[in-house]
Amino acid sequence: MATDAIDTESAFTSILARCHALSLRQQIAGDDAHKAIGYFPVYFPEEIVHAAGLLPYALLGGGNRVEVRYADARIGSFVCSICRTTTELGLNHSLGEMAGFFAQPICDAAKHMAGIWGRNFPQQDPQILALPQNVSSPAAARYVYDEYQRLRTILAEKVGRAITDDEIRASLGVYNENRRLQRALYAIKRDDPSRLSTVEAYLLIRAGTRIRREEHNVMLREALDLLARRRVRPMDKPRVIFVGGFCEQPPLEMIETIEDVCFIVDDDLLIGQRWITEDIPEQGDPVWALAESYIQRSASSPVQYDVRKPKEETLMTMLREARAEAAIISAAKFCEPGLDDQLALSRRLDREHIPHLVLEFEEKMTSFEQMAMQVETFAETLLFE
Amino acid sequence: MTTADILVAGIDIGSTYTKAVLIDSARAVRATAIRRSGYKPATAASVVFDDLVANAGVPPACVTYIATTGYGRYMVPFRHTQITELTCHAVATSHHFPDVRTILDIGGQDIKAIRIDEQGRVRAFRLNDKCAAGTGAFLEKTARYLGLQTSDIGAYALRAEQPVEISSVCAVFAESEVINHLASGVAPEDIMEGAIVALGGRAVQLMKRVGLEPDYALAGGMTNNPAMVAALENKLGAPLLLPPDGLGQLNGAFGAALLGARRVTKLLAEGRAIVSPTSADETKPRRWSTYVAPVSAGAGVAATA
Amino acid sequence: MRYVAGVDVGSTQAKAVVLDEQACVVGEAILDVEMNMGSAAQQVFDLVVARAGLSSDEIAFTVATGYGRYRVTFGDLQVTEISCHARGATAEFPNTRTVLDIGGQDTKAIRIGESGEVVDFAMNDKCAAGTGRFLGAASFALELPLSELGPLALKATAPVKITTTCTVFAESEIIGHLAKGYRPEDVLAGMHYAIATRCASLVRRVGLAPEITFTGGVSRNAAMRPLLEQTLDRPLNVSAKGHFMGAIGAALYALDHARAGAPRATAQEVVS
Amino acid sequence: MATLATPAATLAPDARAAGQRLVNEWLRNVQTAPERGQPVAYVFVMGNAIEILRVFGFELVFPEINSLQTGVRKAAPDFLARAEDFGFSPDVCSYVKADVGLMLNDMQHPSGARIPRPDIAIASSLCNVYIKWAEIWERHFGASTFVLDIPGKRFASWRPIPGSPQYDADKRWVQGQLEDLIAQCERITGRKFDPDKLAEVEANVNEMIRLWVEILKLNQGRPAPYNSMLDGLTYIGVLNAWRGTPEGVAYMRLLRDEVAAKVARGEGRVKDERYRLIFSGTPCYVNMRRMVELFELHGGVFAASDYLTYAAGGLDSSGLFYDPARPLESLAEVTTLASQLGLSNHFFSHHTLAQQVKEYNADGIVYHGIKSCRTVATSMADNREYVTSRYGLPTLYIESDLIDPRYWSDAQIKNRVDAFFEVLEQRRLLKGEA
Ligand SMILES: Nc1ncnc2c1ncn2[C@@H]1O[C@H](COP(=O)(O)OP(=O)(O)O)[C@@H](O)[C@H]1O
Ligand SMILES: Nc1ncnc2c1ncn2[C@@H]1O[C@H](COP(=O)(O)OP(=O)(O)O)[C@@H](O)[C@H]1O
Ligand code: SF4
Ligand code: SF4
Ligand code: SF4
Repeated sequence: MATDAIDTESAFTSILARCHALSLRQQIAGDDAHKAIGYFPVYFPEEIVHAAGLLPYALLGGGNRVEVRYADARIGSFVCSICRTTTELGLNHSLGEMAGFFAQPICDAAKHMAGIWGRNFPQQDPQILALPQNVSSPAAARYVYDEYQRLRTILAEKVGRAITDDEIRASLGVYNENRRLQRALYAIKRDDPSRLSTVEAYLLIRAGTRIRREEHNVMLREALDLLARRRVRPMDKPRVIFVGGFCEQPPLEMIETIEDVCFIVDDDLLIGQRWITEDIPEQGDPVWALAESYIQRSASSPVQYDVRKPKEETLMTMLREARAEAAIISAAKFCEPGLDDQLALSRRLDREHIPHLVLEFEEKMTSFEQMAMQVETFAETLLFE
Repeated sequence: MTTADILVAGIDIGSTYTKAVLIDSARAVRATAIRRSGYKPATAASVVFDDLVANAGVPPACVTYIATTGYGRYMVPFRHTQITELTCHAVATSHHFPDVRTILDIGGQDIKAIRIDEQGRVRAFRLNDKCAAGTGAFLEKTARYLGLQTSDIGAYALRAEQPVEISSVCAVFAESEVINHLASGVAPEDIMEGAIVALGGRAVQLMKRVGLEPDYALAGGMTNNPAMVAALENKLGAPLLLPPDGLGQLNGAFGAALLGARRVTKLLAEGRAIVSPTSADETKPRRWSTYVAPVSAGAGVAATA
Repeated sequence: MRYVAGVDVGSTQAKAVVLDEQACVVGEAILDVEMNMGSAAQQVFDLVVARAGLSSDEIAFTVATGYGRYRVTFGDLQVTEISCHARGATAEFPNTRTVLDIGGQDTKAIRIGESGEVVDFAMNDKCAAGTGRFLGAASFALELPLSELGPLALKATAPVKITTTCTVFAESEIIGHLAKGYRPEDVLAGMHYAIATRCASLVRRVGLAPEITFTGGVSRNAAMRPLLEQTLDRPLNVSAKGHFMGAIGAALYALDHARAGAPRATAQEVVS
Repeated sequence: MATLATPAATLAPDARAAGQRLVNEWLRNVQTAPERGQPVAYVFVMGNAIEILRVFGFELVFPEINSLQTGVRKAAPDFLARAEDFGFSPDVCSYVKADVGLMLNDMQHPSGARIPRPDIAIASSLCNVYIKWAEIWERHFGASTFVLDIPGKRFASWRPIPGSPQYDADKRWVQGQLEDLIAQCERITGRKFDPDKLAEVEANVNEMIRLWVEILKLNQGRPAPYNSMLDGLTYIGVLNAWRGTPEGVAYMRLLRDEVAAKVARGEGRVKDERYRLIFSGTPCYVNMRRMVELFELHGGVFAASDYLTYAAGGLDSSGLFYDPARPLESLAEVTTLASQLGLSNHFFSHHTLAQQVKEYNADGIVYHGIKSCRTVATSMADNREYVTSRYGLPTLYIESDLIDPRYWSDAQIKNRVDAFFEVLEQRRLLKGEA
């Protein structure tokens, strides 16, 4: 019994250790290099790349482990960290051999990434994949469809063969399952937060950006199975949600600092890995199904304009469904869309008298004393309630 | 023992000064102590604690509970609990002034603006970044350049007739500015006052970020600096409340003591034992952020043991 | 004409040299900028002229440079430190393609073209982090003269990681490390390393092209050169006159003008 | 627009006076719009479908111009402070913050004008901040905003090829949205859409483009008759406010004649033009005169600037004209092409800049990195690195802000500008010129 618990724990830990190694790897594993299609957040249709037999490679910056030596000379001092470290990874040859690069017009800095890549790594044939900001327009679905078809053609040229509907349908299936498994992780985080910490969930999901989805599905199934048997000592911490991690990712230290004193029962971390919120229909024209999913079942974020999804309402729903008593409203430094929403959201929470903490982070930050003080104070105020 | 003679100590280990306050169950201050923090926070804390009990004339054993705060709050092994200075300032200030909504604490190495509610709960707060241009260090540097003691700054600057503007955003460049002013014959007190006004301006900016809501209070060492108080009131166009009985710089420590006392009352009421939480620290979950994969195969497993 | 002068009025120190017609240095002087830049400039000028055994009317042309160049009322022309350091550096090391000037308050990286012309430059002049002042703080904290910092740092065996970038807080961090029992040389080495990394990134900003010449007052620091060579992994030229490079460059410009027979500026021209 | 002025040229002695008059006229029209029952539209300079709004008689408010005017009128620090005290981060675009300051000032603009609330606001995707800005209006005014998503360039060497599936998709998308917009305008104004009126407006725009392109070309000669970063800015102000109107055409004609006359007289903006420069990026409106002065002191003139392209809606981008015979369709085409050939160049401008250097036989490029504006400035340094190393062009990179004086440091900028001219001088000497 006791030994069983230890085995479960150690088995789970070794999975996380692998995820940890995968998440922090800056260099693309040798054999994958030429197959990797790098893409900048958020709403990228990985399925099409997967169907082409290529490796969709989410560019998530270099975190606080990459030393920025060249990028500072190429990017304005007032630009977010993920653009900076991603450029650094390019310039220091960690991403030298990718077979493609796509940025999306989620913000003005991201559009420039296509320019930077084009000037420095033309052989990767960097592109902007259009992403309509006028999501609720009747013409939008058709337009996304056309743009996805363009992507399909570009990839077909890369692999030298057509990408069939059946291949894409198969990929939809793989990704539908992957998202189901991710939702299961989040359900545990929400219903039994002592069982699965946010850092653990984060590592499990982030690992998926570095391996094939089939492999990731196996890993997640195994992890979920172990989690069900995991021995937990229930803890008593305030339940909060965390928003602001939709593009640039906060350092692990930051998530841990928060989790020392709170349960993060829902968040928008790595939302680009799970932006499609329900299963995509696997019958009919798969590209249409994918395009239609962006319009009909995509997660809201500060970089998507959709009159049907007012940001404040989305937040209130998130709070309600997560049964959270408070919110941490963060934004990446110099992230205009994030900062604009941060204010709107915190003002709304002020009006609703919902306790919240406004945090600004930088992916490359390394000192967390001040942040710890802020988070502890926040937790202390919640304990006063 | 009866709750009558329960003594609670609050220790604020700040970047510049370490401060301690001893209160009894009537929340009355029994003794205080203060020293420069130096570079060994733990030592500073225990020395100040010894001063404290000595000043109070009680044996250390009579102190039931010890709450620490300030940037060195975790560095005190003999504490029972640690609380952040923001919470402590909030509690202490609203203990004195229930109507205060915005608190400013100008420390040696940072500035904090805190908005609190009627129950003395922290509602919002902002801290300045680690740039000396916006901290007490800026004044001390200028003072040192003018050959002044920190404690003389206030009285000295009050003599200023027309303070000069210090426009540099960098404390180092500001020094060259100071030099030039001296060269062009500006009176030192006018320069000192200029520095105070500059810092005061930055501080009020920070207060605005948390929503400038009266009443206002000042806490921390700057309460010893009448010129800064005047400059701030001038910028705010409103009075600035200062903790009474010389508790200004001790505000954080006092708040820690108050919260410690609350905790003790609660524990005793629930008939629970008073244990030091430091033992609980071991139960912290694994830090994946600092995880280094062991070289041997089966890595993670080994790591868990 | 007989002689020309170059005066470099920096934020920390005023430097001056006098050259003869063969561009040989016949006098050099350096003063701390105590109070007034203008007067410091005048003093260092008088001093250098005296050292050269001349009288000021024997100076055919004077070029002023440095942070306080517009305060030099007796100068005939002002030229920026960038051009002057480039000129001085290429005069001594003709193949120089990159100049790194670390001064008291700011750091400059200058890229130089085939024919010694300035192609590009970058400066950090908004924040005094990673400048000579950083070392100034160290010398204050350790109560050591500037000239002894470098040699001591070279004795380090286990450099301490300095986390503060702010020059003001540097001092307290040093003392803090010493209090924790770290050896002075290791703390110092940490400081030097912090500066070297900052300056290296500035150099990369203009594109790291050999040869690199290291100028400015900090080039006198014995430890900075090896550290920079290590971080940039390139050898560095350092002149014995490194601290005077700005002044020498200015004087060389003065020589051009004197040779071209340019008229000395009248007072109002200088002011405008 | 009932109360329109009689064509400017007939009354005004010179373009400056005419421009001044038209700007005041425009401001008056905007202010009196509510009492005259005229609908008001907020639009941005990049990708704004003004042509359609004209058809429905909207008065146009340019929030960007309001914001830059707070800078010009030295009111920016106050307005920015209001927004930051309200909670906006110092890192948010200062145009947005100045506009928030205006809202917090009960729409009372330092120009004296009281800016009316929008009946519709159009935000194109050419700057994503436009969209975030529009969201702020939605919250503040409850105004109906229309996000016009205009697909830009996909990569540097990418050219839209009419007839290609890609081009048709982009065009179809834009046209679909324009039809959507028209429906909304009909709802708001209660008027029916009139294609003939659109054709009329387009004809006017065509004429303005023709003249504008001519005016830009006239600065290719030596000496340059005007400074793009000073005179140029006043030109585009009028161009935007009166786009598609007879007054606009008249003004441009007057301006063209004047500039042409200057060229004929061999009259330059600076007495002794020594250096011709290309300015890349947005101006620093708080210190525009000072900045230009720093360059003109050395005989440097800004012969051209990509800003004039961006701020003029990309209309000068080679040979774009409406076909009034099929007004709506060609509106969709030109809107798409203007964004793809002109406006989305922010991200890929290295070739275009090098091209401009040739056309205007310039001596170098000055990049002005704007802390506020990631749209223009994010990769400027990389762009500059490319241009410097590939084309061996002298370039200068300076950083400040559009209207936030806190980011202007005169000594530091002067130091850089002086050094830059010393660089240009040295190159001259080496080339044996001068
Ligand atoms: N007697 C005094 N007169 C004037 N200023 C003082 C005095 N004592 C302290 N200060 C100012 O208060 C600042 C910090 O005091 P304190 O709040 O104790 O800082 P911390 O909590 O960071 O240690 C010092 O930097 C100094 O500028
Ligand atoms: N003898 C010395 N040994 C080592 N470093 C020195 C020495 N003298 C000056 N320095 C360094 O040089 C700096 C001043 O350099 P300088 O080029 O004169 O700066 P500036 O031109 O801004 O005045 C000082 O801050 C100091 O760090
Ligand atoms: S972090 Fe914000 S600003 Fe940076 S790329 Fe992502 S969305 Fe754009
Ligand atoms: S600007 Fe000056 S005071 Fe601020 S961090 Fe830099 S050196 Fe320190
Ligand atoms: S980011 Fe740039 S383009 Fe966009 S609104 Fe601000 S200033 Fe204008």
